Amino acid sequence: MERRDFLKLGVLTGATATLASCEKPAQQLVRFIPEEDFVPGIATWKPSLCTVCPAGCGMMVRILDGEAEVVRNGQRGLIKMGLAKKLEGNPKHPVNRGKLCARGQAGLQITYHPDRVRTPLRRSGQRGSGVFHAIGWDEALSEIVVKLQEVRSRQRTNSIRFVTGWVRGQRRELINKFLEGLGAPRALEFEPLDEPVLRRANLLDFGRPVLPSFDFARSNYVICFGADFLGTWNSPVAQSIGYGEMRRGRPGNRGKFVQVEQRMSQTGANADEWVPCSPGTEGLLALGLAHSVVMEKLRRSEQPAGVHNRDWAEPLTTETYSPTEVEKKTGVRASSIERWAREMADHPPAVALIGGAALAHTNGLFSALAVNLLNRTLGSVGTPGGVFFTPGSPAIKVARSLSQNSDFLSQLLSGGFENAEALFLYKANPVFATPPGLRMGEKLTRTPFIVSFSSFIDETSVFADLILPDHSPLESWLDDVPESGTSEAVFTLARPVMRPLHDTRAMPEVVMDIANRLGGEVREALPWKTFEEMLQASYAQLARSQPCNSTQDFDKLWEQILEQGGWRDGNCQLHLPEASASQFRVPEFSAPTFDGNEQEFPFYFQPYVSGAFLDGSVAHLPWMQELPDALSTAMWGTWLEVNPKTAEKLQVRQGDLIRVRSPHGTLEVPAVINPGIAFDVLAMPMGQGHENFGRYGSLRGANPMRILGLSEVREVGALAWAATRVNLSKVGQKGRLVLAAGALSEQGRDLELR
Amino acid sequence: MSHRWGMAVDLDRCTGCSACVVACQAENNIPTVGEEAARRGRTMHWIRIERYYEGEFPNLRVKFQPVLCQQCDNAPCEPVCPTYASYHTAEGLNGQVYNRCIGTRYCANACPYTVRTFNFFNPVWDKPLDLQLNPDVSIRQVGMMEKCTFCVQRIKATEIQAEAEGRELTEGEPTPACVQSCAPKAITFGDLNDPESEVSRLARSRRGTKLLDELGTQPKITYLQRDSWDDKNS
Amino acid sequence: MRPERVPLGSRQRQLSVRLMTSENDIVVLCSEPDLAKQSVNALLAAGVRRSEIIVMSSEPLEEYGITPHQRTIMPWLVVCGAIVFGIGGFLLASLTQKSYPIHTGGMQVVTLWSDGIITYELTMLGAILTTGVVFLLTGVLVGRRQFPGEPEVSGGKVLVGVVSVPASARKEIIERLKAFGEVRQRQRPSPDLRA
Amino acid sequence: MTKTAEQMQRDLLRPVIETSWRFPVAVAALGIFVIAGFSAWMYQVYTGIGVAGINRPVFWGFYITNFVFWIGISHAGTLISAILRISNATWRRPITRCAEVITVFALMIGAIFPLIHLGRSWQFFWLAPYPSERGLWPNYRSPLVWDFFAINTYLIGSITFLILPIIPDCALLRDTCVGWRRKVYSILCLGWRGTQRQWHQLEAAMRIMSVVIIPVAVSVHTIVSWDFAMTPVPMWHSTIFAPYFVAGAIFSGIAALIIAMAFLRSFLHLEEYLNPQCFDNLGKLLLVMSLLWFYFIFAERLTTWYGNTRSEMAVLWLTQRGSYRGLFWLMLCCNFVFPFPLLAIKKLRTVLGTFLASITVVIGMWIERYLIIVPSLSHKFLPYAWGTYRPTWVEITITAATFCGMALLYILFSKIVPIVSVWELKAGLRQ
Repeated sequence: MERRDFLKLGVLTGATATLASCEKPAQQLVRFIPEEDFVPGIATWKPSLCTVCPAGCGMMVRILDGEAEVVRNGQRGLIKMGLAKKLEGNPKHPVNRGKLCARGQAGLQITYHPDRVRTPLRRSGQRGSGVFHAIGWDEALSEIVVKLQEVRSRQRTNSIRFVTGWVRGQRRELINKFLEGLGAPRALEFEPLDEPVLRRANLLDFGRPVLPSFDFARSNYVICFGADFLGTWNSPVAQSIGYGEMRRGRPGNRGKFVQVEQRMSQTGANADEWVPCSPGTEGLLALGLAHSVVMEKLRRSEQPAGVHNRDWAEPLTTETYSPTEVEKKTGVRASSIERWAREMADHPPAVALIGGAALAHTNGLFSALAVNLLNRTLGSVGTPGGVFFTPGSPAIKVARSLSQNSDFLSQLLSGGFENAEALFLYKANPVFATPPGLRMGEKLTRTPFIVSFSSFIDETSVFADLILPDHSPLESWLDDVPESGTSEAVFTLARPVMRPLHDTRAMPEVVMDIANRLGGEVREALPWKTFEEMLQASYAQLARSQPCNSTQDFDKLWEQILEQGGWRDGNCQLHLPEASASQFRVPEFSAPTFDGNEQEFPFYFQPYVSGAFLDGSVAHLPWMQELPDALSTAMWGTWLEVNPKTAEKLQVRQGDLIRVRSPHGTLEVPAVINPGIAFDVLAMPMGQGHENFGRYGSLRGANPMRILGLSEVREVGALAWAATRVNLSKVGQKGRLVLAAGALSEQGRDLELR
Repeated sequence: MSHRWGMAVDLDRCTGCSACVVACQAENNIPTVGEEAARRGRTMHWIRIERYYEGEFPNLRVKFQPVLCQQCDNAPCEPVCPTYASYHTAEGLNGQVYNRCIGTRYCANACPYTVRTFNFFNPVWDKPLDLQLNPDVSIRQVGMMEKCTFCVQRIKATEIQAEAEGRELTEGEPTPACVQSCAPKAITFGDLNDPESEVSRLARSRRGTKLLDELGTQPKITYLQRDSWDDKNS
Repeated sequence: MRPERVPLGSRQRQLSVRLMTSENDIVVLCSEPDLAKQSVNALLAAGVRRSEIIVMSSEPLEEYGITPHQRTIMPWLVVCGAIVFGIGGFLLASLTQKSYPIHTGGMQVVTLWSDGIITYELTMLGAILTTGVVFLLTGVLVGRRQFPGEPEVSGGKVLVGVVSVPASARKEIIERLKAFGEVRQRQRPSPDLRA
Repeated sequence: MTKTAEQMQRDLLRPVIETSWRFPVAVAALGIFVIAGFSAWMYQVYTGIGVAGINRPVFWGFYITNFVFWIGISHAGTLISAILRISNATWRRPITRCAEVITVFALMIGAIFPLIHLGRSWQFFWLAPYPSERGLWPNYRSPLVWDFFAINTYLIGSITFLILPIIPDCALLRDTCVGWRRKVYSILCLGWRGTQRQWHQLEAAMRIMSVVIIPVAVSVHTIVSWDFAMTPVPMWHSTIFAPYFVAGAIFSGIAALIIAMAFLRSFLHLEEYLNPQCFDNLGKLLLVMSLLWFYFIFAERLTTWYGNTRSEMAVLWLTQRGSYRGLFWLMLCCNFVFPFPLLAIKKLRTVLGTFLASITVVIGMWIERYLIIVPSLSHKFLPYAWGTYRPTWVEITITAATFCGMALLYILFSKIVPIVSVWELKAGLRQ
């Protein structure tokens, strides 16, 4: 009995004393001989990389010895081993420079999560019933091999599908090689946080379908359309670092920041000016600004960088983009548009960016192109304090699916993905993150054979026939090529920082094993024995390709790469193609259309990426569940944000349970009165409402995806997730709402006195 | 020379991203309490990001204000403790000796910043989540008061290291978890006895204020107020 | 009667003690305090000493002045007790603070203001305890068995008694007391026998 | 008074000697509640203080409210009877003892609450100054330690004050009773014989005690008030608290006394002794205290309102207009609006009138303590950290149990000792 209990008994009566002594004794377990030697109590720091979001930050992991209950060749027992205790940013990494966001740090709990899948599982109940039983690896692998051989014998390998989440670098390379060998199409990518619209726009304007990076540290003026770039968008840590410098990094020179959005995001909360414009007109506002900027520049007879011909400004000077005209559609005062334009002209470098809901309207592409145009008129493309693109290297492909045909969601929308013979799922949860209209569940039920590498039983893997649990990121070899957030090429590499806790295997090893067992071209396609070898090979290639490093002996370089957690190269800058006049075209404004008619559904429904759960992929972490939301300060649930005036009109009070109905379904969520949201907009965070995601994540809150329509972004084929209209009615009871904040404001008096 | 650890929080840099909250939770073995307890207001976070709306829609601004133990020089929490569980350390921190605490919760009432958290139950970590616990920080049991320590375990570690190497601590060597994780560098930590240190410099800033200064608790944390862009340019 | 009074007072009594004859108390149970007073006066008149007269009642009869107002040193003892405890309290507070010298909230180690409260409380405690103890010792416990009471006292009777009257004087005293109420004689082993 | 000493003695000793059916029933009923309360406490100790409704920022709730309330009630007896003894008011004679009994028991109950309230009740003795293996003495700067000393002093004092005058009555019982009772009482009376010397010493002791106990009583509730006033909490950090609390304590104390007397009167048939005159006099006292209480709360509120500091105004409006307004105005009615007419109008100042007034006052004073503690804590300086408080069944059970416990102890006591001091009454009869 513990000392505490003993002390208690001093006070307790005999009855309760017996209760105290009834505590279950720890079950006896065998002790394994440690597999590594360590100095007890001395922490070591090992580099790794963060896989929670696509930003691709580098991490340092604090390792201390501890006693863990693990499985070693089938037997459960205790072992002294190095355990990851804390995740911090890798100071050497150019993206996050030693910093790490809340979600990244909480990634630690993925490894230690009590509901992790600890052994291979085979489905024993109905599809989706979630009834599984443990099986051995051999059994599982041979089952897959048998299945694949059968498919191959029927020449149907081209209908084998491999759906991954965002996966870059050699893991993706490996999967594609594997599929190639099988004669199956490339892996499909499913990434709800992705910005396909922006990629398309950048492809059109700059010939590079990648997400942009920003040099906030040196810009004096930032205008952002809907992108939560300090919270969740693109590369938040890198952008936050830049933002801090922009505000206070340069003594006596504090950059200005204007945010345009309908619902105040965490980013918008930091703006000097926060501007709600009517949904879907962000692009028009950008053009209006561009117009005024051009006028201003003409007045001063300046020319933006990379513009040579005299009539570069011609298309913009038309009346249609004059502030007064723009005001009519956007609802933003003409005077302020002009003022901002002047300020931007006065305080170069000024940069504009767009993302989030602004791109999730049917006219998202227009908005993206418009903002690109604005950046050009500001002359902030590829210049200090402006927008630029992180260079890659020809040696290691930024192996990310940039072509539309490998985007899983757009395939679903275009009615693709039918009758797959076999489906492999890796780090993707489409059932949770797609609108009901896509019938993801049904499609999976129809698929004859599903293999999931998921570490958790979630909405998607619950449909799988086999679950082959992957190592947690901390337990596996990883590499990554950050797409944005840095001005130099960087290749992150991480070796396992701790031994596996459970009877899991790394996805690459499993795939290689399968390939081996299958034999034939599949085996040829993957000539390496281990994934480590494959990584080594690719980096050797990289080293050769780099004149700067070629002299160095590779083994040394390899050691150095492992020890500093990756490899960066300032030399191989990729220069942007000059923006020629021909590309300098003004996009045609097309009004956004919304799903649901205005009379029946008076409100715009705007889901947004939750600061704690992103798209929901980290909703199973207790730290994230109990992290108060930056603005609503809500925990452990979802909520719907309503403007105070609107709420007053509908007699909705804080915490009242509300029924939100769209043409596609209804949700019931508690209301949060939010002063920072337009009257006709209702906002709701993504990421909650899991039916099936561990003990902390399951059955709390609601999932906004459930009521979204299937409207697409024109000319892109991406889901326009902000283009649904809803109406709202009271249920007549209080909802499950947990708020950290006791008050909205400081009661009109500044608490700190000089 | 003896140290006097202090902090400066630049509200103009703080973006309210809450990285510090999780960093603190990970470093200091702060348990999660679950939905029901959270509803009762029993979350254990040692640092919180206070969110205050200023103005009316649409002319709205938000102030994010990270609030943690202010490590007051003249701390109301200290004299009221009947068992010296909360006391003043030689380096000027408001120490909290968990084993002395009998849970009168008097210090928490006396604290005007409401930064002390109390273990209403024994903390629980579902196995194997307990493997993430930091062995440098003791687990607090039911009935004990706890609060931000400026990551004293990190401070001590660096001090011992420096002593072993026979040198003075260098600027920015001891780094609390929140400071370490702050991307926009809103939080600065350092020695207030060293007039050259970054934190001392910021403490002297014209934007520098103390939280609830009127109470005379003499906090060691300086808050640098936000500027508005325009008056800088007028 | 002068000649008789002297022996009655001292010599013969000592003699009787020496002879170890059993001693005899005489008590009269008066129904009224006034009668008690008269009987006391009568006894005094008979030359019985005040110290040999005992009056018992079930309620205080001070206002009747049956026995003259006696001084008690109780208040002085109480003051002493209070002072002792007070000093003790102050020492406890200040010395223990010195034994664990800790500056909290920038206050000095020994804080007179708050120690004053401890001192005050313990002073009062001292006063209370001394009162209680002194009362128990002087009022209740001392000399309990010397002169037992009579049950009638609780019934409201006032008992006037004379301690160990020598045989010679007995008759006379009984005579004198008859007028005031029922007179009883009681045999009581002498102190020396008890010793 | 028409009765003779003998009748009086018989009447007053009857409740001790004869036992009606009511007695066991009452004891059983109350006992069940007390046991329930005790088990609730044990449940709390075993599970954790979290089973109570307290939270951040409201770290103190029902328990401290009860603590202050019961300590307040305890000011009934001793203070009143002491004052009356000194001023030698004759009408005190029948009521002094039932007053002093209230003091002792209320104090005992009140003193338990800090222990119930502790997060680690099993460590309560760390508050006491003793050379411990931890080499650590209590912090004499902490008002809680002051409480420890003050309450102990007051408890010892009021017990002494209660016991001294009981001794002669025990002697009385020794001579009246037979069988085991006689044995018991002959021990309890410490061999009291009623000699003039003994009476004299008793009077002297009581005179000293009366003088000593008054400042002690005042200091106790002063220090209780300082538990709050010493902390920088809105509307706590105020110099008015000490007298405000003392006044409130006496106020509620008198009310409790009147209630107790009213019950004794009807249940033990003591109509002639606890006569309307006593109620009338106490009623007047209560009236004075009610006015005094109103004066204090007015002064407190006005000062706060005039000072108009943000944090204090937040609490002020929270209680008067906000979510606590119902309780606040109820409190004002219970402590002033209802009792004032009942006590001011001579016609109404009957046994029933004073009884009703006292009931409202006791309720009102409990609410007052609640409103002093909870709103201030729930609205401290930083609005983000504002919170609310809801008691749980544990707190409610324990609270209810203490009221039953009080009644139980009172009944048992009046079974052992005549609740009205016989000898004092007889002495009074003589005059």
